[in-house]
Amino acid sequence: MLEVANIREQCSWIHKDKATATEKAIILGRAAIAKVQLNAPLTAGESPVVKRALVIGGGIAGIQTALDIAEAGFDVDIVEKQPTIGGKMAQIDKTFPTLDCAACILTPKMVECSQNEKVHIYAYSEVEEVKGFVGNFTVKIKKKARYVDENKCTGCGDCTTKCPMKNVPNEFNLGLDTRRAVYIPFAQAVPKVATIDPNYCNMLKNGKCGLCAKVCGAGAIDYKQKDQYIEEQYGAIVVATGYNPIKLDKFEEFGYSLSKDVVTSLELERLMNAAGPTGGTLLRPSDGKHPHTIVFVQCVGSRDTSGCGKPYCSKICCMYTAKHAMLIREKYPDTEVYVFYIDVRTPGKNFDEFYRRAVEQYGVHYIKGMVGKVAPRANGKIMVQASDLLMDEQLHIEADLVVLAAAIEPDKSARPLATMLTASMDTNDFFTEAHPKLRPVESPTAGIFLSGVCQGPKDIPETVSQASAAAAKVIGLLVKDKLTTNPCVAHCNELMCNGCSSCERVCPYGAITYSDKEFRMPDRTTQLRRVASVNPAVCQGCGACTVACPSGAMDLNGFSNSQIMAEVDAICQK
Amino acid sequence: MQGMMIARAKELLQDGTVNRVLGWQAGEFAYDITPAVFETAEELDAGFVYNAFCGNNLSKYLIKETKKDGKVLVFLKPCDTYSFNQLLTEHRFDREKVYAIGIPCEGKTSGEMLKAKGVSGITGIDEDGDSITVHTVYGDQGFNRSDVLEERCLTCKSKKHVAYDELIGEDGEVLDSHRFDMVAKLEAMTPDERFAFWRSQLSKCIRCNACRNVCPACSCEKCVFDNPESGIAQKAAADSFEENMFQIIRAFHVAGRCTDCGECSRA
Amino acid sequence: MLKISLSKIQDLFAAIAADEALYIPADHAGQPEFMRWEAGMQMADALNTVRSAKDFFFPQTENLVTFKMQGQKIDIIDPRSETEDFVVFGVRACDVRSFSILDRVFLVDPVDSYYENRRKHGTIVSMACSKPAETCFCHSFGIDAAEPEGDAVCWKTEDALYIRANTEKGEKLIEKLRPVLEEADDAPVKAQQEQTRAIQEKLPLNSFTTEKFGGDVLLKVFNSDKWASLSEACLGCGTCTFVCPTCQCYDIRDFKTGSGVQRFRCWDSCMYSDFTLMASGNPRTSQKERFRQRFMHKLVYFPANNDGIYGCVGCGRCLSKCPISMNIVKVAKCLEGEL
Amino acid sequence: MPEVNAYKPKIVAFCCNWCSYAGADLAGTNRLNYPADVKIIRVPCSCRVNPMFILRAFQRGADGVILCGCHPGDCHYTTGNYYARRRMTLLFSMLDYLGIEKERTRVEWVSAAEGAKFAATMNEFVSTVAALGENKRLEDLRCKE
Repeated sequence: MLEVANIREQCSWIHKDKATATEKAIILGRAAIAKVQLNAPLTAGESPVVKRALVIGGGIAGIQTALDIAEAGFDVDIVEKQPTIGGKMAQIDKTFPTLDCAACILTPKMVECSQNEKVHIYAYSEVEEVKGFVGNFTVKIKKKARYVDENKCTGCGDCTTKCPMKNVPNEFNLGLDTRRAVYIPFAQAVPKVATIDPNYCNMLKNGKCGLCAKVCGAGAIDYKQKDQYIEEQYGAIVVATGYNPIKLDKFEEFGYSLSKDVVTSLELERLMNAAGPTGGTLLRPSDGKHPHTIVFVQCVGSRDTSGCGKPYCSKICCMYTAKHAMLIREKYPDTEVYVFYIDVRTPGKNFDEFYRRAVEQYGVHYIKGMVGKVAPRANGKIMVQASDLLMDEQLHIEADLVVLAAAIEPDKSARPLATMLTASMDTNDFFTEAHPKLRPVESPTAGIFLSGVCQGPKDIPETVSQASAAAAKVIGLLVKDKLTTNPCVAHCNELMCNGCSSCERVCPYGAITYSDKEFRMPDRTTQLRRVASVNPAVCQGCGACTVACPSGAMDLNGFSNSQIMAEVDAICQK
Repeated sequence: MQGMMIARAKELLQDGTVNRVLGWQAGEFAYDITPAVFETAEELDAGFVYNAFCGNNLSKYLIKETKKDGKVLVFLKPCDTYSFNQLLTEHRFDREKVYAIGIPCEGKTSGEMLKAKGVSGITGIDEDGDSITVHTVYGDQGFNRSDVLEERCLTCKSKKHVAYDELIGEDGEVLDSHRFDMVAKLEAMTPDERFAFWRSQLSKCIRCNACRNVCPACSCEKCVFDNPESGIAQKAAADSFEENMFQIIRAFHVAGRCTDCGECSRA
Repeated sequence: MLKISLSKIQDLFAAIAADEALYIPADHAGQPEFMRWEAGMQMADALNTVRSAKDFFFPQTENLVTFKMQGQKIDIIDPRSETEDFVVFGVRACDVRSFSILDRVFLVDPVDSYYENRRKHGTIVSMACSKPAETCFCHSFGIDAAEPEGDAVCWKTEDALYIRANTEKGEKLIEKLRPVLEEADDAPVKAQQEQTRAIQEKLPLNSFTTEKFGGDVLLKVFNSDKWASLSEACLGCGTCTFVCPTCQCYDIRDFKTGSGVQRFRCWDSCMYSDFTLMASGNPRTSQKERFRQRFMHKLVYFPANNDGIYGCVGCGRCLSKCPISMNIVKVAKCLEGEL
Repeated sequence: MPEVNAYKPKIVAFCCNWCSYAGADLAGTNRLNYPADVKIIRVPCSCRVNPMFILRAFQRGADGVILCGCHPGDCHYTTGNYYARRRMTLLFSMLDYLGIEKERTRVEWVSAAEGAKFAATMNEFVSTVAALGENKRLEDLRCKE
């Protein structure tokens, strides 16, 4: 039996007056004694562990986590909502600070995922429902209809060239070019399987066409395919849902919606990528001409306390902007590049050196100051009004292309997912970690782990290290055959329970279930009553149910009603 | 109305739909109606009543009645159907074992209300639409029904049934009631005035528990006030704190579950 | 016979209250209750108070003993200080009779000294009824509402209050009040009594009697199968026991004050599930048994042990206060058919 | 010198194990002073605090009760602090409705990192309650003897 009277941090260290501090220490001691007298032995329970992990999100974070888990010999499933894994990294051209090609380092990992027999990919799928608890989650996965049989499709791409619906915006290239209604997002997609977009396909919409079925040599096209639901058991779940750039419609001053030549940094990645809409030549989206003056605007929506954007720093923008500026100056030395920044933040190995190179070696004009207005001109130029805070002067730059470093935000699917997982989130929809310093890859909900930007903005190296860390945590969990559970759990006094479900409704873990039980009543009759029972393996011991229970049938081990009241009494005693 | 109800109850007993009927039974005087269970047509003829004094909300009895074998027929006034649903969401009885008939209600009155008007020595009461004639040993007195309505009926929130298997008579509408007028008045007071008001009201409490036991939301197997381990068990309020405490805790327990049936104010 | 004009009644109250506490029925937040008289307080006209007058001798809660802990030391403190003398004014005939019923419980060996102490210091001034209600049935127990017992008795007519002493205590009180009272003829009192008795003839419960329960009927009543249906609607709320002038069950409890224990007793009710709770549970396991206990006690057990005196005075409080209108009259009428 | 007979309010603080209790520890580590009248009771989550505990504290002579939990959205148990907030809003408005000064009760969100906020909150709360004086309305006289 143990109780602690906190007389150091909460007494002697704060109260200067010895007499009052001593008096308080006595009271705190008295309260602890009152509580310990009512202590009951706590016994931890045990629960089995299902030796399979689920990774939600198939970007670099999810891929790395899955591969590491598989490496340790455990089965792991990746659920990816897009038709292919790869995530944002697949869209990126080059990576900082080494400037190697993103696809070159990512695609081998994607292929490894598809070939590792321990890894199973549910692409074009979403998590629908999560039940259970650490070591024993039951997850319902919705496999959306592709209208293409994954097992038959060879990925030859014949259908994607024959489809008559040509003007579908290509989301992989962020709408900078078009694709067909049946498509493979990019050449190295995994799984390399075509997908029919039901929003554009004439056959699915109107029942007319059927061209793709005719050209498909493998006979893989299936217009009657339905969404499929799969239920699977997992011991651990890793969240790797990633991010998106924010929408810029609230930032009218930057003219994003006014001119095609005001682009986001991610769009610039595609414009510079060899597999992108321009085949790797940097051209203005409006007229296809070479831009000669390019203005980069940093912190668009980041560190924004006005309410339009995000209050946090998106962390990666300083570095990728330096990368973009450097690449442009390298490839097109006749181009003037201006970067407007609030601060340049370059913490990371070789990061500051990288930024210094951009400034010193590549002659990128870094100007401390914020852009006030971006206005397209009739002559196709874009007028950028800005202030140079160091020189204290107003600048007017006539640019050909403006690149906005839009803030990043967690993917919209994260919030409903957090609810399903009962994992907590902060006000910005980033998942919270169990401890900001000491348990950074675990969610406070046992058995839920965090990988990548879903936990907070980070770059690729950091994402990969966190992904591996999460994998290590998962492996540590899965190697156990049984888990000891928290002994401070709620329990129900069935004789007093009304079966009213009040506790069930407040339990964040679904730990409370009801059953009809036979009771021998004092008048020697037998009665069937609906009573609650707590699954000690699931209960985390928050105590919400104990307060919700109208009859006081629920109590919490280690923090029982009588114990807390004894403390109250002891404290208030004269 | 009473005739129609008896007739329908007899039919349902006859065809085996239900085994028992939960209704009201006349008493010694014209107004002291008691909830009762009837098992045969003869019992119904002999004792079943439905009049302006049948205020009791029968829904809470379903907890006990559905524990028995067979199905029970219950008559529910509009306000009772709200409690009925609340009990149902709390799994307090088995819906399958209940046949509910919604009956209209024009507001109830009670012996207490008449007595509050100074009536004593009641020997009989006649109802005729909106007027009520009370015969007493001291002579007859006439009242408008609206003048002797129970307090809760003055602020009736709904004449619409929200749960039933069948209805006898017309269903009404949800009303625009004035049930929060008093609250508004209290909220306008200073804390000192409010405290004085509540002390005066609560000091009337004799902790007889009638409010709790009559309340359809208070259906715990064991109330915290009866459980010595809860730390707040009381039988009779020992001092002003306990008087306050009982009412605060009870109010808190039924918060969000109260259906404004007003049984407590009647008790 | 002495009298005082109603217009001067406050003088009478003031004279009584001069050296002892005076309680009269008065309005308490809309309800008639016995209240400590203060100058100007009007006497309520109501037939009866919500709570009975038993509170004065057997209060709802009463401290028995206090244990005070200081370090290793425990002090035992008797909270009783000599109770001040008090007068309860305006007690109805039924309530007055209830005191003699309570006396049979509390003043027999072993004497309840708390009760005895209060009883010694209290003087009862009763008030004859002139307007009995339909719920009244005191005459069933041989009580004359027009001629109540008590240390002194009053009659209130249109314009005056007539008063007469019944006991030594009453004599003493009237002696003290002599200066504000005047001699009077008892004709108006006689007239009022006759009128009251005539009204009683007409009351619905006039013919109600419990005499059938006086004989050797214990097992017959106890085993009656009527109890099940009679108790069917009972909520077990205990209102009847708390308003009853003769219910005398109490529970002794300890309250931890933080620095010790205060042992107190409070009214209990046979209607409660934790009534007579023992380690083995409550011997009366269902509401039917608890319901039966109350009426068996009043109608059968009490008379069997107390020279045929019933544990009821016919005040009618339970008739009007029961939320489901189940009461001793209905029970007795239902069961007497079997006897 | 402190006044000898100055009125010392009794304050009970219920602190969530995951945030404000650690916040109070942090205040201690940083030697941030707040009145010794505040006594902390550790609970696993703010939602563990039964309104009964608060009434009990007032009964036993507390002059003020403060409940500290995690910031909205940061609850270790996902939603506990929301329950606490709803329950306390209800309880406090009911106490207010009964005429008990609402300044005697408070809910405050203090994270494990907010030692300074913890100390500041306590300083402020204690002075508010001290200004109101003794709790006379919800006390049980039996506990005062």
